[in-house]
Amino acid sequence: MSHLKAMASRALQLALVLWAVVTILFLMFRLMPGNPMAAYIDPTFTVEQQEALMAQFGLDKPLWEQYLIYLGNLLQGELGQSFRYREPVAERLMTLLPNTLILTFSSLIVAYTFGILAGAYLAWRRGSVVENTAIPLVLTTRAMPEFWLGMVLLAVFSFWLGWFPAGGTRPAGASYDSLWALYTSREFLSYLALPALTLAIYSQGLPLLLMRSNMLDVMKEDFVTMARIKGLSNWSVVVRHAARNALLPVMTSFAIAVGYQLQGNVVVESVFSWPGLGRELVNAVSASDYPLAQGAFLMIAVVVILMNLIADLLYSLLDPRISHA
Amino acid sequence: MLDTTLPRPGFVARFFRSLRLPLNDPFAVAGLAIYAIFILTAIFADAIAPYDPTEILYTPNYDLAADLRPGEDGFILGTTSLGRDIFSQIVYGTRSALLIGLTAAFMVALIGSIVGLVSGYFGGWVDALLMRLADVAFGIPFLPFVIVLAAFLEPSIWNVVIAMALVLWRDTGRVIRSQVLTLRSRSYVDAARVSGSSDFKIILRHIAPNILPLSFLYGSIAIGWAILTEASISFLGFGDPQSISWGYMLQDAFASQALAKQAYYWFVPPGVCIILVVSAGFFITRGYENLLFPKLGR
Amino acid sequence: MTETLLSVRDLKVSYQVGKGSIDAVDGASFDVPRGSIVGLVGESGCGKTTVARALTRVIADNASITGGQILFDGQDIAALPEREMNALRWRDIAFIPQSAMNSLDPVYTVEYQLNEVLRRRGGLGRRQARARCEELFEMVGIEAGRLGDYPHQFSGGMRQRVAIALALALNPKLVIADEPVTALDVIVQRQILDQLRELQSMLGISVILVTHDISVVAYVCDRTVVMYAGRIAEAGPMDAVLMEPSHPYTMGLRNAFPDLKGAASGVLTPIEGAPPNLAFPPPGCRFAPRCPFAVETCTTQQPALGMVAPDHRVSCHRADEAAKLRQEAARTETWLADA
Amino acid sequence: MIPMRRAVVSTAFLALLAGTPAFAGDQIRTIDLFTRPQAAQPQEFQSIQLIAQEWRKLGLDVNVRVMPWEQMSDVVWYQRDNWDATAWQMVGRPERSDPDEIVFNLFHSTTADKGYNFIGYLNPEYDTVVEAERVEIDEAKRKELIDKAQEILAADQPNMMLVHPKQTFAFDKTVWDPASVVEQSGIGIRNTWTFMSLTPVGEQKDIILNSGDNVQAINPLYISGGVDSWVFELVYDRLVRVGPDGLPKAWAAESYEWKDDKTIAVTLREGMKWHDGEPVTPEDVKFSFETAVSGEAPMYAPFATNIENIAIDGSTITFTLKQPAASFVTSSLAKINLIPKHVWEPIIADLKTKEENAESYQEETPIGSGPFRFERWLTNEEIVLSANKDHFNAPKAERWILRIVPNVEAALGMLRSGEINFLAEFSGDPQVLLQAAEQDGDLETVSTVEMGFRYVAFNNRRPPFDDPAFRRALSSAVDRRLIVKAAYRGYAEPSNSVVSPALGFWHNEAVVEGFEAGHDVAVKILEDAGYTLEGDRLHYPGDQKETLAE
Repeated sequence: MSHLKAMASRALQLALVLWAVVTILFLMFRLMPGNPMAAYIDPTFTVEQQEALMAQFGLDKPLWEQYLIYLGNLLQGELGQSFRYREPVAERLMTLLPNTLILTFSSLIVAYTFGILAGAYLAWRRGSVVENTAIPLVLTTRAMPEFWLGMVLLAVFSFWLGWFPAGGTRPAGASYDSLWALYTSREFLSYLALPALTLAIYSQGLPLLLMRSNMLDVMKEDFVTMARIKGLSNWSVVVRHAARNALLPVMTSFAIAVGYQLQGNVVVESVFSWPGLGRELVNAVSASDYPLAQGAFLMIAVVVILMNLIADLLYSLLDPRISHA
Repeated sequence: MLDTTLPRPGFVARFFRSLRLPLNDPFAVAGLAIYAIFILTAIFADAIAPYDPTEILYTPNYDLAADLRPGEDGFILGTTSLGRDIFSQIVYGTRSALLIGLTAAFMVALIGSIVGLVSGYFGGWVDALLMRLADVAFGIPFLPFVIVLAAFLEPSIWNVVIAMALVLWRDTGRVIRSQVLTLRSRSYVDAARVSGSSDFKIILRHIAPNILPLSFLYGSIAIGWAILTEASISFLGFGDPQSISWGYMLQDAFASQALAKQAYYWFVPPGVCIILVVSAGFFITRGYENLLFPKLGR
Repeated sequence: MTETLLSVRDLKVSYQVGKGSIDAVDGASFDVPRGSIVGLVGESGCGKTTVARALTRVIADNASITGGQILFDGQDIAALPEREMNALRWRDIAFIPQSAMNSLDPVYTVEYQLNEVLRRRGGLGRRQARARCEELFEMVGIEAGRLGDYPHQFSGGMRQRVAIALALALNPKLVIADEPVTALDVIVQRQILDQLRELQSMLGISVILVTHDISVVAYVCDRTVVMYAGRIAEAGPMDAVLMEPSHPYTMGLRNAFPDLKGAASGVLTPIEGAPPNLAFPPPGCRFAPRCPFAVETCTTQQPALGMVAPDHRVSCHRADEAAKLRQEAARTETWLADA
Repeated sequence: MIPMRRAVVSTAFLALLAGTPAFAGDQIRTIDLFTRPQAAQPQEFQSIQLIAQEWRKLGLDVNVRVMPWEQMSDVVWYQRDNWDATAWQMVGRPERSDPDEIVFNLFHSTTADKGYNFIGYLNPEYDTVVEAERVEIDEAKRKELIDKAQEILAADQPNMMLVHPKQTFAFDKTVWDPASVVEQSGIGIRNTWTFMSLTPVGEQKDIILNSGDNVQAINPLYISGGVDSWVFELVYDRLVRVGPDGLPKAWAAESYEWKDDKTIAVTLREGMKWHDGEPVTPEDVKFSFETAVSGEAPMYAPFATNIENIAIDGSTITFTLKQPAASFVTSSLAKINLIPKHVWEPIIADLKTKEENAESYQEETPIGSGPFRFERWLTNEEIVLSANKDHFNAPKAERWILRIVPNVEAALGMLRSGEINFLAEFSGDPQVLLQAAEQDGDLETVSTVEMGFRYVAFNNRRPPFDDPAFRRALSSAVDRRLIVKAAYRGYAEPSNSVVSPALGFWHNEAVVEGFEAGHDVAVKILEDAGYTLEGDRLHYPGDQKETLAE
């Protein structure tokens, strides 16, 4: 079973990468100059109080010991305690993760649906005026700073037209039985609209350009010509054969885009007061809350690495040449 | 395609020829023209900008020249809430944008090319090691990395460049490695090796010139990345407050409620400048792609 | 109902290249009688594939049929509106591509692709389609159990059989096979050709077999059409054309290929030189620059496609000297000397 | 990268110094001046730019170093010998309505090592004055001492006082009756009193307000962020609250009375209940004060350490102090949150066995006795409190909902669209707010001079800042009206005293009135003190050497 063996080696590689990222992260946060808790030790503290506080966070031990403890805790899913909020980092981040994921996925689904359709359309209209104006336009959307776009959308659709609320995930004081109830409520959609749109406008470019160039490649394949010779309808030729094949790499890019998008969220969540992982990272870094920043960073990194793996898996799953080897 | 047998012209000419600028693609030419304009602006910023971008300005009646609309009291694009000249900031912003963009691009292209060259040419454990390093770099979320770095180091526009040099060589490195792998198996490389050329010489004379366009392609993508990243970082408050960049201007504008003041003249021009420079990079990239991978066609 | 199923008359196909155009097929005429296999033979780039594709009217984006007629069952399909032409495709004219690997869609099972044709084009129900799939697979000698497999799971020969099955799915009148065996090794080539021949005679269909390999023609064809540089050089019954070629190019081709039957022997002699650039075709006979027998008229005047024997046409100024030229052409020096 | 402006030297100054003797002191080194980034603190940043510009005109080489708060506080607090001058601020809090905390802690020599006197100001005369002020119960006499302290500071200029900013808040007057809004002196309209008295005029009965910062903890034993205090001041009661006028007002205490200068008797209000229905007892009060010094709540410890003994007699609680303390009512009785003993006793006992202290403890549902009860807390999004209808001062509103809105532009937009109806934090330009209110018509804004203040702290330990004349010169180099106008857009009061005009009773107007500023004033002071200009750089007087050259 070379299949299994390949998966095993992939998993091992993944574990190694994860370990390396974790180690870099640890060193990054511990080797920076100054007392990591400087911002949290109240000036009125006695030396003993300061030492007690350092001990509480395990900062009094030698570096290598801290590292081992850190690794050990990680294996048990522990991310330590936040300096600022004085609560377990993992717990705090887990409450924010769903918000970030729903924003990421909804925006990417919109972006990919649009990007795939528009990309296929542009490939079909190759060389037309539509294509010649659309391509630079698409490139321009990728050149926009996301926060700028977000602010402009906020000004237009929220401040000026008043169509959407200006921030948050729900009306003030509204309570829902569960996250699921919130996410499926109509109000939530209106709160989600602007941040998701901002991210979608930025991220539709990748699937669009990818789909287009794949389509152009696939359209030159023999089986597409054959489909025509078979007298199949245009729809069958373009959609069933050309688009279906062009879609493969686009779908795998989806997984990778999830990783990239999580990073874009850092900015957009701040613009739209979205209680997510990205904003938390920014807050934690600016407040020198190292355990929290480290945890948020790690969580994003894990998603990125996992998504790289899922991209591989997805490809082998969607391409029968690999799945039916 | 390969000019290995040509007599040696001047280094500069050789360099530019091996860059193979995509001059037949109209968009790429537009991109290069935009670059040219901004580069000239950056060079002659002192002559173009009427004020120092950080200078606090006053009106003729000795009031702070704050929130003036374009044209008022002779300020072309008006002034900021703290009484700085917006036009001068735009002009000087060009400098930091290009400085960040070009150095980041250079670093990314240089490191990526060296990694790709070494990895692809020598193979073996060097290759394995470098490619695992690339895997690790791929596992590091870039923007969070920049934020953390910017928070630890003193705020500076170079943080973005450092972060890019540390992380973003990964894409360039991988692509160039695979290019080197195909080049290495070409007959003229074998010929050079048989004729006793040293590895260093083979890399320098036969392989490097052929990957230069690829490096340049990834470099021009990196320019955009760097400028956008710097803007995001500034917006989040981790930027360098000492040097005027477009990202800093936008941050300043939003922090001063430019939207509520409807000060379009304040937050639109820096955004447009960023879009122009970054998409210029993309246009050039596209020109390259058509040149290097003509099968994509259009 | 006439004896001729397909009659191509003065067909012209041009490619738009940059600002100019190239006539890849420049006045090709030939017939395909019912129930026969016609070999369309020539070097690569001679326009034979373009002719084959023109018959389906699915040609490259920058190509167009600029003249002539394609009389299929008495109807000029070159002038047919696209919708009616599309109705004709596969039901009457099917196609076997050169490489079944690339022409089968890699992401669908073979059955899906058969079904697509059977149900969408043939109007069969699900059950009927399944039965027909099994029948077709039996015909080409593959177990029905492999219907659910993906193209890449078959060997090259099997894939080609699948392509044949696919072509026969709707009982077409004409099957165009474009280099159907080129990519296969010799033993498999034989099996496929045998099968093609067998099915053809069993079903009574006509086949146009496009190939660069004259020995393939010799192996299975009833008639031969030899093309050179976008024109017909010689056409007639296979034995007549190959045993007694009247065009120097056909003579040269014979020398250049091993015989599939194993009959011919001796040294293989290639024809020196390369086909002309069709953007600037030579004014006279297009083979003249490479022809060891070329005389002055050959370089100035285009030869007409004339009859040398009943049902045997050739386009050569020296056609009447054919017997003599054949003897000279058999000697290797003839071809070398001229180079 | 930093465009250095050439120091511009007034011709008058040059002429004056034309005949300086050749044996002048060393050139004064480059002075580092810290400020936080423009993004975080636009007014501070702008003030510092203005100040640097003026100081350069005096012949100083000034290097403005911009750094985030964490970095700045790290250097200023922990490396007390390593900086020259920095922008700094003290914020207004109700407990600071008594000047003692500021006047004593910021300048007394005992706090110079590790405490709030991070500038290292040492003046025995000043020490005596503020020591006397602490224990003086007689208000008139105490006022004299406080005035004296302000005068000494004005003469010494240990800091360069800049302004008392004005806080501007806004609310939707179609939702809340403007008459029910309470302006607390030195604090503004965002205060507990307002939240209790806001009266709805229509259907909307929820107070929806914004904060740019996240809530860190709702913990009665942990002084965390400023926003957190908005929440726990509503959930928890205190014996005394600082009233809208800045003076202490009996609250959970029915009344309080000084028995002698070390003994105060407090009578607990009858019929109070915790949010879980249990009655509030004197034992709970005693427990609350004891917990502060239990070692588990280090941040509250300073406010209760002066208590020697707490005795209970019926509903009367008698506090005996170790030393007389004039500010005890404001800084202790009005500071310590009342917490239920039945909830906290087991928690504290458990915490005693662990390394963590009560600061790390977050109750699932915080239980207090205050006018609002805790309902729900959504991380980084909102906190919902509901009115405690059983409270002796029950709020008129139904719920109090705090929305976390990090984007200032969005906060203003939300106020205009009705997503929030009380703008409780606005770090932006007050004029924008006023304009918006004008356009909108539904909004009302209120600006209040803050009790807190902004200043430039001089490191009194380091030459040349150890010289009062030098400090005076630098301080008077900039006209405060310029700062008010150019940095605060008019939304601030010029300052020369750490006691804000908001504390009308304690504020010494004379030190502000008598303060002269301007370039020429500064030049004169420097010249009189013997500082000289060589070329365009300022030199030490006499033969003083630069000991800290980099």
